Formats: sequence, structure tokens, C-alpha cells
Amino acid sequence: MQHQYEVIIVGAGGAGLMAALYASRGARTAVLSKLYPVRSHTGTAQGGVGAALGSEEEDRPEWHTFDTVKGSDYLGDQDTIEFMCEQAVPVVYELEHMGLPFNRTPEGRIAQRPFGGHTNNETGKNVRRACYAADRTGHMILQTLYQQCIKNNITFFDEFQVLDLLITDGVCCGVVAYELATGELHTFHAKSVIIAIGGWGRVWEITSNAHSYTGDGVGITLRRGIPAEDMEFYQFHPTGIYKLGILITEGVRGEGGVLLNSENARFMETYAPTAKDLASRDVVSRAMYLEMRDGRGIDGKRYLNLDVRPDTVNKYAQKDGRTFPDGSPYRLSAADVMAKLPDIIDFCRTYMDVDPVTQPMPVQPTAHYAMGGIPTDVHGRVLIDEKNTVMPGLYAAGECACVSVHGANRLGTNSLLDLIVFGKESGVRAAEFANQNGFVALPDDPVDFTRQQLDALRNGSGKEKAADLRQEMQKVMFDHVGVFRTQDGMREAVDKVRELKERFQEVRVDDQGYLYNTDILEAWEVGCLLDIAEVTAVSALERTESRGAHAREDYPKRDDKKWLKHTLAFLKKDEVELRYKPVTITKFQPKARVY
Amino acid sequence: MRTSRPIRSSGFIEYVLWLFTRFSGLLLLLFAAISMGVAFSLGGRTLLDLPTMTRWVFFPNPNHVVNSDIPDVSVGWSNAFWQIFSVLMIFLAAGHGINGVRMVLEDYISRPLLVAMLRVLLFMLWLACMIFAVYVILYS
Amino acid sequence: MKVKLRILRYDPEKDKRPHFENYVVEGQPNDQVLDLLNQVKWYQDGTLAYRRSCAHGICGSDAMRINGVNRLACKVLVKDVGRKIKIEPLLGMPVVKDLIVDMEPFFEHYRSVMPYFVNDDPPPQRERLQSIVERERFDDTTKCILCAACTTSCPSFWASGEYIGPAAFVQAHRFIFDSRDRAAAERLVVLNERMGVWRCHDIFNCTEACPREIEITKAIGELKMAVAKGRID
Amino acid sequence: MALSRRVSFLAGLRYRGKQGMLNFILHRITGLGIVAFVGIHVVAGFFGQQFGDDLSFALNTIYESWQFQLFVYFSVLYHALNGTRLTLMDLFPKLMRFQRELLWLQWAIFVVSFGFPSYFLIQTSLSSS
Repeated sequence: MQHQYEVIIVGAGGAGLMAALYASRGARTAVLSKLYPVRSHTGTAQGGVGAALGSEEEDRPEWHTFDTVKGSDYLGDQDTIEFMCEQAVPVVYELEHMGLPFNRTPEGRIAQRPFGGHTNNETGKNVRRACYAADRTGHMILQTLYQQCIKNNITFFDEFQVLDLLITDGVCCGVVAYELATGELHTFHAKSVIIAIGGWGRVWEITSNAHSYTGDGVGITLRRGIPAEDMEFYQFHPTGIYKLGILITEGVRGEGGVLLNSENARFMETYAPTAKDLASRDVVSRAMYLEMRDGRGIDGKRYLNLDVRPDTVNKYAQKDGRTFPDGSPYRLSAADVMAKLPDIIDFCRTYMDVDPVTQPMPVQPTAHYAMGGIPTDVHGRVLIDEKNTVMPGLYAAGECACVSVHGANRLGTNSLLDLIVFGKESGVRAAEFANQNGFVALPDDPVDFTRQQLDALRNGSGKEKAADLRQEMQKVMFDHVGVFRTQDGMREAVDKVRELKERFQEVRVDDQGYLYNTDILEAWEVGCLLDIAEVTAVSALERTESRGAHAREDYPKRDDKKWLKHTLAFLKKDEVELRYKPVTITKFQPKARVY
Repeated sequence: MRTSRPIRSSGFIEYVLWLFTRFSGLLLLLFAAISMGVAFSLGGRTLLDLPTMTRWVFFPNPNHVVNSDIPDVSVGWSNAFWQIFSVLMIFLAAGHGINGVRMVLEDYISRPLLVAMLRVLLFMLWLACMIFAVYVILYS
Repeated sequence: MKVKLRILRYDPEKDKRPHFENYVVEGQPNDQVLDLLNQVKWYQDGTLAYRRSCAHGICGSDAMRINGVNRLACKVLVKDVGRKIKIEPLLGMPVVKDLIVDMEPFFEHYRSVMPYFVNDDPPPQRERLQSIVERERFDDTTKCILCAACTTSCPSFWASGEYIGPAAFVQAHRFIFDSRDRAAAERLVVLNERMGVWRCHDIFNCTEACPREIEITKAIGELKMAVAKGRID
Repeated sequence: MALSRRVSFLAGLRYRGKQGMLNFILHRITGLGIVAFVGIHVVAGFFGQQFGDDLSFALNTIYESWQFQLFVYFSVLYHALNGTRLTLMDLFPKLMRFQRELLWLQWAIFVVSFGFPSYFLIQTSLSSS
């Protein structure tokens, strides 16, 4: 079946819905999503959205910009970071005007809490910049945006999984989607396409990401010759629930929670003397890894304790001399914990029988966020080579895009900000583009490439099961392309992933039906994950330095002379071709990064 | 700090009946308590066993209970006050009951025409009930 | 330890009517029921169809009937339900395959209560002010993840698919009690309809079923009072 | 084809709702029961009184059996107590937070106010017959 819309948005998370709201004002828009929109992974974001509103204490967008640049280990493009941090303030107010129920200060303003890496640039102290709605900020953003989409009568195609991108003579002209309910392939003819499909945490074994977070968008664009930028930079969040990977928000540490090792010592004091537990995420994850490697994991196991019991918090807050904005000493009561972190308490009680008010939480680093992705410029336009050539009609926003505002390491709360700022920008630009340009003809037999892929999965020899391949990939990636990396480990990962890709040819799905065939789509997603894993491992192997989330034991230092540049990885038939492009630096020259 | 905002809302039969169900229920309990209290004070307690007394309390006419040796109590009840009291009570009880039946039936019927017909039927049933009861109360 | 799963299967391409199938999987007391379903799908029978995404009770994809009660498969652990687990799709919505139900009627009811913020006054330069107490008023109902566990546990909804249902009431409550919103009156008109709040019989199945522990029946009670009194407080 | 959404009465009963659902079912059953026997009783009383109808007298005799009285008393008392609880919660939604406690309170009152009278009822009925 064929449909025609001026703008097609792929993915209905925060970025997709924000883009839909803006694109639909200027053009006929439809949103395609493989889940119901309210199921998107944006909903699991907890802590807050960063914006220098200054409603609790003095704060400025320039400080936010610098913190983000520093957080990115100077790999972020500074012009885009500046754009994002300036836009943050109006766009957060805009969310409030859409009805988002932020927590409030006693004056009735949007409440803000401290988060890792957010500082007052003059005093160096942590500043309250994360605007939050309890510990379900992402949930509220997703709900609010979906509500506004309903209000504006936006067309949704729910449970349509996009499997291919259509390009005619270098111009993007639509997508091919699989309707879950019927198994039918649909062609969507469009003037502009926005990819907002999210990340690919499922490449790793222990992850805070959803089962459906399989990076389809990047898989599709890679197969269509579009590069992926900075894939080696993947953030491991310090505090995931032990073994499960479910996220414990950084807000816990923002409220005063501390990380403790088996000797009940607050080890972050050694690794980041100023910011301590609120250092940037890569720093904390690495510190945790080192503690555990040196045998200071709790009971010798690979986890540490995150302690937010009021007694502990108050003890360390007193030691640090932490105060409330009015200058009185900081105190946290059990009631505060329950009011500010209800969902965290619920997770801990449900999944671990641990009550955070009276017991410490067992945590370990968990695969969390992709800094890299489809290269775009500040307007969301996709760039297809190192000379920044734009592909007309193709846009990307959200986690799957690499603008690059996060560089080598994302600052907490900047993910939600990225979604709304660049979701909006790409929506506006895509509609503009659609208004100025006509439809480009579709290629002959547009669904052919997709049909081949699906037929291969239906008719394979059946020697392999997609689930086994996924599990093997997740294990090797978590062990060797995780928090710490070595030459040999990554070499092994590359070889293993290539072997798995070979074996993937032998996969045959059990379900040969058409209605709600989730089996075939899961298998197809494993194909995507393997492509992404290969690109990630190869990009990482080449980068012989440690920067942000990419930490190598054999090259522990940052090397600005050689490596202050973005990686662009092109997926070719049997190999990954790497090219590089420079980082945009405007105001802030690279310095050593100390927290 | 909390604001109280006025809203306008169109009155609707569903709401009226919902409210009627609640208040008629409470009133029936109140009436029952009064009836029983009065019955006790009239000495009914010493003459009757419990179930008989219960019915005698609620519907005091000599024909009501056939197989018991009940003294003629209707004399004490046959005044305008108790007659109105009884009529009011039957009005509430029949309304409460028949509205309950309507709720149950409408839960399972969604065709608008059928619902409308059902409502008419139940209303007539309620009227019939009232007529029977009033007749018995006034002319027995 | 071995866990026995008894799953109600229905494949419209093969079966005339649903039937139970048994599976035995290896499970730990701390495993989610969703993990067990995944084991079945990945290693035993790939044709099993169900929805899932985030696997920690936030996305609301995997609401189903587990041992006779509506739960999220990812929020129920084996130790909560024992070693014999019966899994069926939600009640009161058309089953399209195995544990997947057609969610469209549910979202239709959701949309019917105007589940979005309405305030046409020109917004201020900064945020609209709201006191902590005013924000607290509707906090509970902002937690809803639209998983449909409540609506499909309601006998009034089983009886009539037209009943707006608890999930939509929760959404209505979230906006009606938001001091910044201005469309309470329109929403209350919808709630006052024949299939509106008056069909709620305080059964509390919804409150018991809610994986987010929203006090749904209480919220509906407050809506009833708002309609009755003609004001929101 | 998707299956019909219809939930049969039995399928509904198989849902393992907690006490609230049991109370709802009992409330409906007792309510309908009261309507049925009060309705029949009024009509029978009328016909018996006006026309000396035999069937009506027979019906009234059944109504007066102690077993039937017990049943009626159960229905009326249960319906009254449960209805009061519902009304209170509807009028004061804040009470719903304590719905479990209210349920236990209701059962406690019910057991006492059903137990004693029915004990005496059964005792006098058995000893008099």
C-alpha cells in the first residue's frame, strides 16, 4: 500500500512528537512508530531536563554551555551546544505552557535540582539546573507531547515499523514500513523524512534501555550508505540496578545520595575531589569499575552501594558543608526521599526487595545512551560525508542523531533537552523544506530491498536462532567494548561480531504467519544491532586515546593533537570505512577535565 | 493556597438518579429506624417474634401477616401522618429498587432504542408499584 | 527451578478459538514473568506474540492477566506468583493474537475526555505560576502510563465497551484538577454522560490493578463530586 | 479475525478481583433479590387481600418461613451496610484511601448485627416448631 505525506516522522518519542507538533503546523504530517507513542523510551527518563532558568539560584545559559562542552570532553561542536543551551530556557517554558506538571518552588516557579556536571562557573559549586517532575520527567514530557499531538489532530500510524529509507538520486523521498497488525509492507512517499528512532542500548548485555531500543534508524541509514558519527562513544550510566540494569537516576545523588564501596568508604572523594559523586557520568562509571577491579565491590561481587538513607546523606552533606539556597544546612528526611524519588523506591522494592529509605541500593554501571549516531547539523539536516554535504529531505533528531552536542560524554539532563530542542528545530526545518520543494519520484519497486531481507529471515536454513546471536553479541560487547577497553578486547569483539553476522544468514524465524509476527521483526532488529555493534567496535578500535566515555587501558590519556576529531563510519559490504572530520571550537579551548 | 474554581455543568438525569440512589438509601435507613423505634414504643416487641415484627413495622396493616395472631394494630397507624410516612417510604423504596434494576440492565444493554424502551417500561412498573401500595395503605 | 507457564494462545491464521498451551522454563525467584515469556519466545516457540518494551514498568506495553489478575508482566516476579503461572490476555478488548489485544477502543475513550492541556490565555514570558499545593492536587494521576490494566479490570467496562473507563477518568482528573487548565467544564460534560462517571460502582478493581499505584477510584470519586457540586476543590 | 470483546458473566467472575469485587457482586445479587421478593410480596399481598387469591396466600406462607426470613434479613442488612459504605465514600472521596479498613469495619458490623438476631431467630423457630 502507498501513502503520501509531505513530512514523515519515524519514531514517536520525545524528539519525534516535538518534531510532529512543529512540522504539522506547516505541512501535512504523519508519524510512524513501532510502538504506541506513549510506550517510547523517553518515558523512562527520570531526573530532569537541563535549562538555566535560574528559578532556584543564579544560573546562566553560558555556564550551561561550558559545562556541556567540558562534559563532552571537548568533542562536542561548540556552536551547536551554544544553540542548545540558549534554546533550553524558552523551550522548557514552552513545555510548561503545554501543561507539563513540573515540580514547583515555594514561589510557584519550576523547581530545579542539582545534577552531575552542572556547576556555577564562578564558584565551581554544583548548581540547580535540572527542571524536574518528581523522578518521572521523561514520562511527563512524553505524555505532554503526545497529548498536544492529539489536541492538534496529528496523524499517527501506530505499530508501523520502518524497515527502509527510500532515496532517489541522492534525495530522500520516503520510507518503507511494516504494519505489525497485518504484515503488509507500506510505502510512505514524502518530501522530507525525520528519523527520530532512539538509541541502541540492546547492543550491550546490561542496559537501562528498552527491549525495543534496537537502533533501527541507524541500521537503516548505514545500509543506505549514510555514515554514523562518533559511534565509539557510548555512555555507561554509573547507577543501574545490579544485574538488571534498570536506571537509578542521577537525581538520587543530586539529592545527596553517595556511592560506597565494600569498606563503606565514599570512594568518589578520591577520583573527583570537588564534584565527588556528582562528577560527570563517565568519570563515576570509571571510578566504580576501578573500585570493583581492585576487589572493593560489595561482598566481592561486581556491584557497589548507592546510599540515600537520610542518616548517610545528612552525615556527608554536613561534611561537605552543603546548604539550602537560603543558607541553612542541607537536611534530607525520609519523607523527602519518598516525595522526590517515588519511582526509584518502587523499582527497588519490586525488583530487589530493597527499601532505599532504610537500605543501600546495589548498583553497577549500565549501558545507557548513545552520544553518536546519524550526523546532522544544527537544523537537524543529515550530513552524508566529512565535507558536511547535506542529504536533501532527510532529517534526524534525538538520541539517534549526532549533532554533536554530547561529544564524548553526555551531561545528565541534556538528553531530554536534546530531544526537545532539536526535535523542534528539525520539525520546523522539515516543514520548510517540504513547502519549498516538490515530491521526488519513488524508485522502481520501492519495497524490494525490504522484502529481500524479510524473505531471507523466513526462508533461512534455520541453523541459528536470532536470540542466541543477540545474546553472544551482547556479552562480547559488554565485556570488551564497555566502560574500559583494550586493543585485544576490541579486536576480539570485532571478529566475534563479524562471525555473528555470518551466522545471521542462517537464521530462520519460527513464526511464518503475517498477523502480529513479532518474531520476524525481532530477528530483523538483531540484524540492525549486529551492524551497529560492528561499526561501534571498529570505530572504537581505531581511536587510540581515552576521551569521555571511550576509556582505553592501553591509551589512558586524551590526545588532542591526533584525535580532536569526529569519527565517521561507513558500512561497506565486508568492512567499515572510517573517515574523520574536525570539531567546531568557538569559545572554549580544550583544557584538562577535572571534577 | 488551594484555589476553588467554579465550573458549569449541565444537569443530567444520570446524575439525578445517582444522587437519588444514595439519598433514598440513606433515608430508607432513617425511616426504618424511626418505624422500628415507634413500633417498640407501641409495644409491638412484646407481642411478636422478630421477623413478624419486622414486617409489621414496615407495613402495618392487618392483612399483611396472615398466619399470625397479631392484635389489630392498624388503629394506631391509621392516621394521616403514618399514611404519608408509608407512602413516602414506598416511593423511596420502589424508586431505589427499580433504579437499581435499571442500572444493572443498562450495564448490559447499549442499544439506545432498547434503553429508552426499557426506561419507559421500568417507569410504568414503578407507577404500578406505587398505585398498588398506596391503595393498600389507604383503603385496607 | 522449573516454572510452569500456562498461556492462552490464539493465532487467527490457524485457530478458531483460543486454547491453553503449557511451557516449562527455568526461572529464578527474582525473574520477571516477562523474562519467562522471553525465554519461551526466544528458545522454545517463536510464534508466541506479546507486547513488551522497557521491562521495568514504565512503558505500559505488557499488561496482561497473570493468575487471573491484571498485572504488568515486567512488574511481577516469579516469587510473587509461584511456580505455576497462568497467563491470559486482557479482558474486554478484542484479542488479535495470543496476548495482544486491540488497543484502539481504549485510546478512543482516552481521546474522548480531551486529555490535553487547554489554556488559551496568552502565556506569560516565563512559566505559569502554580503553588506546591496546587501541583500536589493532581500529582497522583500524572503517573498514569496508559497500560489499560485498570480499564480492563472493571466489570462496568466488561459489561459495556462504551463505558469511558478508569484510565480515561484518570486522564480527565489530571487536567480538571490542574489549576492552570481552563477546559474542566467541557470535560465534565463528557463525564456526566450515560457512560460516564456514574457507571463507576466503587468496585476498586482498577485501584488494585494499577501498576503505578494510582488511587483511581478515589480520583473518580473526586470527579463525581466535581460534577455534583459544580466546582473543583 | 480478532476475537469478540464480549466478556461472558462467567469469564468476568473468574477475574480474581479482591474484596471490592466480591462486595460488588453481593450488592447486585442482594439488591435484585430484594426487588424480586418485595415486588412479589406487595403484589401477592394485594391480590390476597382483594380477591382472596389462593396462590397469594401460599406465597405469603413461604415468605413467613424462618429460612426465608433469614435470607431476606441477610440481603437487606448486607445491602444496607454495603450501600452505606458506598454512599459515604461517594460523598467523601477522601475516605477511599481507607477503603480496606472500611471493608473490614463493614464486615465486623455485619457479623454482629446479622449473627445475634439470626441466632435468636433460628433458636425460637426451632424450639417453637
